[in-house]
Amino acid sequence: MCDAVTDQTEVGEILSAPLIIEYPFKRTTGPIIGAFLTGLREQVLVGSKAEDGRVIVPPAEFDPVSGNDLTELVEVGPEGVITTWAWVTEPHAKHALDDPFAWILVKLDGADTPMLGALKAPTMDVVATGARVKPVWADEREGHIDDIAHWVLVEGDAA
Amino acid sequence: MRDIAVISFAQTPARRSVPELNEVEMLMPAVHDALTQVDMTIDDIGFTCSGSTDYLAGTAFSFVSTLDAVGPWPPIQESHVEMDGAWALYEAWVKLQLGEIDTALVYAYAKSSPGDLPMVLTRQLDPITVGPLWADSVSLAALQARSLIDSGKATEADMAEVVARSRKDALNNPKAQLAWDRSAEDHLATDYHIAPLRKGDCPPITDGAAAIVLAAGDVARSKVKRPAWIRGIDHRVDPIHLGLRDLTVSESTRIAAEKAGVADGKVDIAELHAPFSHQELILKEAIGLGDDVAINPSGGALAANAMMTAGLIRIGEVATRISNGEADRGVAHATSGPCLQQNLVTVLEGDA
Amino acid sequence: MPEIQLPASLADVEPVRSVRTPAQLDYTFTAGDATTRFLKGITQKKIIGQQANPDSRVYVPARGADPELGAATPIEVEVAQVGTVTSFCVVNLQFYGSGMEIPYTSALIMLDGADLSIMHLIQEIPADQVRIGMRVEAVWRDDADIEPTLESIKWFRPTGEPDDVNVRIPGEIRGTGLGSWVGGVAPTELTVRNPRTGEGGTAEFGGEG
Amino acid sequence: MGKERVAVVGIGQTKHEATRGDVSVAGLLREAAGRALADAEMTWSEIDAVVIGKAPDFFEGVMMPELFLADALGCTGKPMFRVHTAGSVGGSTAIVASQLISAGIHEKVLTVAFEKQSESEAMWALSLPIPFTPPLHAGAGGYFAPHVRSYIRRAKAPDHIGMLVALKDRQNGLKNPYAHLHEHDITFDSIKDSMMLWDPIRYAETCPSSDGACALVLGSEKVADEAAAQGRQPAWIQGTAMRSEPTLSAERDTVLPLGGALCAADVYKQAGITNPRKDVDAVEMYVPFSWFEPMWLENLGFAEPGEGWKMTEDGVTALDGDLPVNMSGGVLCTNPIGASGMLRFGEAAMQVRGTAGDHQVDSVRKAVGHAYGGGSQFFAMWVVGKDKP
Repeated sequence: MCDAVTDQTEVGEILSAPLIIEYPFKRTTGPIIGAFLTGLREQVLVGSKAEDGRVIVPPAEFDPVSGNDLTELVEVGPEGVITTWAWVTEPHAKHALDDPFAWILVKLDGADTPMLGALKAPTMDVVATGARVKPVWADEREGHIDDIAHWVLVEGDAA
Repeated sequence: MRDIAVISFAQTPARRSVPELNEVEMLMPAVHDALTQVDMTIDDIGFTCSGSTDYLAGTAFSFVSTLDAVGPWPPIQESHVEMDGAWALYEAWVKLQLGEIDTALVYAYAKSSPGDLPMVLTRQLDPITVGPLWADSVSLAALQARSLIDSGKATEADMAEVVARSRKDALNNPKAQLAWDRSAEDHLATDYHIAPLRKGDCPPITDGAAAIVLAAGDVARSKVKRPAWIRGIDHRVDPIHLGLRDLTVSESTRIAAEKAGVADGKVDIAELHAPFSHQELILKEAIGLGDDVAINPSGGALAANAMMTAGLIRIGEVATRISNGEADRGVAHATSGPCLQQNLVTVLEGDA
Repeated sequence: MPEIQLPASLADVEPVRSVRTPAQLDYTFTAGDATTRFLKGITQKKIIGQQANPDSRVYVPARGADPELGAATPIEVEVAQVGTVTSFCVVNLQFYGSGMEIPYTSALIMLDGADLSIMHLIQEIPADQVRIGMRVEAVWRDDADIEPTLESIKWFRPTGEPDDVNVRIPGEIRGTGLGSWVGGVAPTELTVRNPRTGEGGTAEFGGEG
Repeated sequence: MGKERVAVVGIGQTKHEATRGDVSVAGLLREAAGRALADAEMTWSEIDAVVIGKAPDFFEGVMMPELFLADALGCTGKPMFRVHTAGSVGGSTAIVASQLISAGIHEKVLTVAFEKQSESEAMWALSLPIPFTPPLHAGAGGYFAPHVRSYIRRAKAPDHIGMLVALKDRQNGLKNPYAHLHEHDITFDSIKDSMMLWDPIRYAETCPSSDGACALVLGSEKVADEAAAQGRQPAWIQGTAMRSEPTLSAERDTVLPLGGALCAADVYKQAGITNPRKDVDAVEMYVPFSWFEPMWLENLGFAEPGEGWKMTEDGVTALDGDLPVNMSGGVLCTNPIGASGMLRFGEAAMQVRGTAGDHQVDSVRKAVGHAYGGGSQFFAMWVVGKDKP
């Protein structure tokens, strides 16, 4: 957000110190999210089929409308189209890409809802809603969302 | 429903950082001010409810020590929500409906300055499929803004008008953090921050606190000349995954506005908790506000956006304008979660 | 648990059941006014209590508000570095630091001049000889190692004075501790004195009225 | 104006374990909520609003996790509310949920409380290294142990009381299929011989750290009457109360906190209880360390100050005693922190509904659910009964 300097406070000798909150959380996935992560490890993208027939990616464990259990997983992608995007000029150290990149919501082929990813692109000008993209898989995959290293535009479809 | 009114409202000056005070020290003046305005102490309050969240400053159980600000001795009836103070007000309103007490104190506070707020807010996201990407709150809002622009419902120029008007209005708000008189064109001439958002489209990061006193019926009338009656209040939530929502609309806001009865009368003013400029446009449509409604005369969240507090402040801003006669009927809105996920709408009205 | 239908490509691979998602957030913590004033005292090897007004409780360390009055605590009062053990526990597991010899004693200590016990370590006496009522004194780190932290007091140790046989254990300090039912009579807010109004409190329940 | 009647018409809980490695956080919540809905013979879509409670977000490392759980809890387009009052939260969450009905706003409210402590660990989440803050030298047990010592001294209680409580609760837990700990071999001597962690608190007198969730479906009078007509006994809420006091103040009694006593006095008054020892048939109270049973017996008016331990010693609080306490095995057997209070409230409701299975007490007409949190400073209680209030 924007850091406007509108106030200058005389802090005096108020004590301050770094506080680091860090933990390697271990999350149990349950079968649906587990299957999604298994798929990432195997370079396969899956979504879950909702009661209204929509395919949701990442798979929802429960129907977003009725709340009922969802049980059917289907393969989607790996390519898809950008449904919206945002250009980051100054990536954060925690972001997957060091150079300016685009956040994208990408609707995979066969899916009805888009998922979030980071798109590697040389400039903002080549990114557009509707452009086709594909995942670039990490060399070492372990069943983690980071198994998708990032996304790239499909050649010849730079909007 | 029982007649319940906002009878006082206080807020600390919104600032980028308040390092010289801890949370209870920052909060106390707001609580004291709200009580003093109506000549009350905690002994006159039937129920106290607060809103805050531990993640902002990185301290677990932060609300436990901030409770000291009210002096809860002898023991009091009290509760806390890990939500914006607007929802604490909702809980207090429900409690007042039971008819057992006549007054309630509601407060909220946040120190966002200790952490890297947009990154801290990534901890709200699905912890397995989204959280590890560290998609910050500004980036997510930018995705929403792009959706809105792509849909043809709004342009960057429309967003710029919101920015220019809000910050200019904030010049009249002594508690505001970010105020200026710059044209929409000047704003559009600035660089993108996270495109399509410019820095000016984004809220400031704010430390601050606010408090409100609610009172029922005759107690309210005995304390203030023109109580701001809560005529309707409702809140709704959407799924968190952006892919499961049409980002160009706010369905949960629409339902809440309908249930709160916004359309039952003429709306003079609205205070909308729209942290990002394009969100005001989405909310305006969802609530069904016409062009004749004065939106965010305080400057809104673009002028000051203390987390957990900004929604409660919207209610206070509307109530103040009703109590002082500037408006007869107004709408206050609060939001929580990425891209307007959860929304609360309150309709306030003064006696004719 | 409902039966999950997997796509063929995942039918025969080992499923993922858990995932590590390490997260680090970096904050800059600021202590605020009351804590800073207390810790400034510590760096001068003084224990500074704070109170809201000359008649109100002395809190050590003050946390920013007198929790009974809901008021700031601008008045500074230096309290003694000796006090009385009001309760304690003996710890047999290594919870804290690495240098502590097990068992060690974690005690509530009412410093002379303060109205609320602090929690600190007791050393220089076998754990099984620590007593409620025992008089103890602060043992500071070497001057070079004094920092703005309560840990600059390494621990407390017995002074050798006779025990305070009249020590009031927590809740009985002011004699107002009978928060429960006496003689089958349900308690009310009036059981205790209201520090803002001075009202309430009965002699029977040990109030100051 | 006035209060509408409210009853518990559905109760569900998970199997509680140290690590529920088979379900996600959402799945854990759904297990409890699904059971509560099935018990109430309702579907997700019938629910008007959802009220969620849990203890600090740092346990799972998700900020305001109800936001990402909204669709899992069938909340899309509905009101969803998140309560946090430290350890008492499970109780206060149920109370807030009940008020949505008693205020006449909703008819059917689902309330869920949970903790999935295995995603991190309690020792980490409860002792973040906050700068300039005096350290707790020995975790939560180290905070409460001196207060237990104070109680023992004030009440002149014999040493074995804590062990008797632990034995009773762990044996009760054997009758509860959902309980985390099932210690079939437990004996008085095995408790006595267990490690003295925070003298005077032994390992076997200490609650475990659990993954688990509890859910209740609350209904209006109309909804509850329909359930009753179909043979499903509602647990009518006859009173609810909450009280808070400061953590660290000179006046307060950390052994028998005034807030706890005032909370009890308030809730009994609402429920028409004039003599709690006689009028109440069963109690589920929040006992994370065994000595809190006699402390709360005194604080909640079941015994005179200094006399609570005698009830424990005389077997009054046993499952077949005159005032059974913690029939489910209590927090000493199961402690998913955020859910622990709601489990107390839920067990009280099960007892009056007659659905507690092997740990059912005969002919319970009125039962008390109790939860506390923070440094014994936040209190939530309800009285539920077979009879309409």
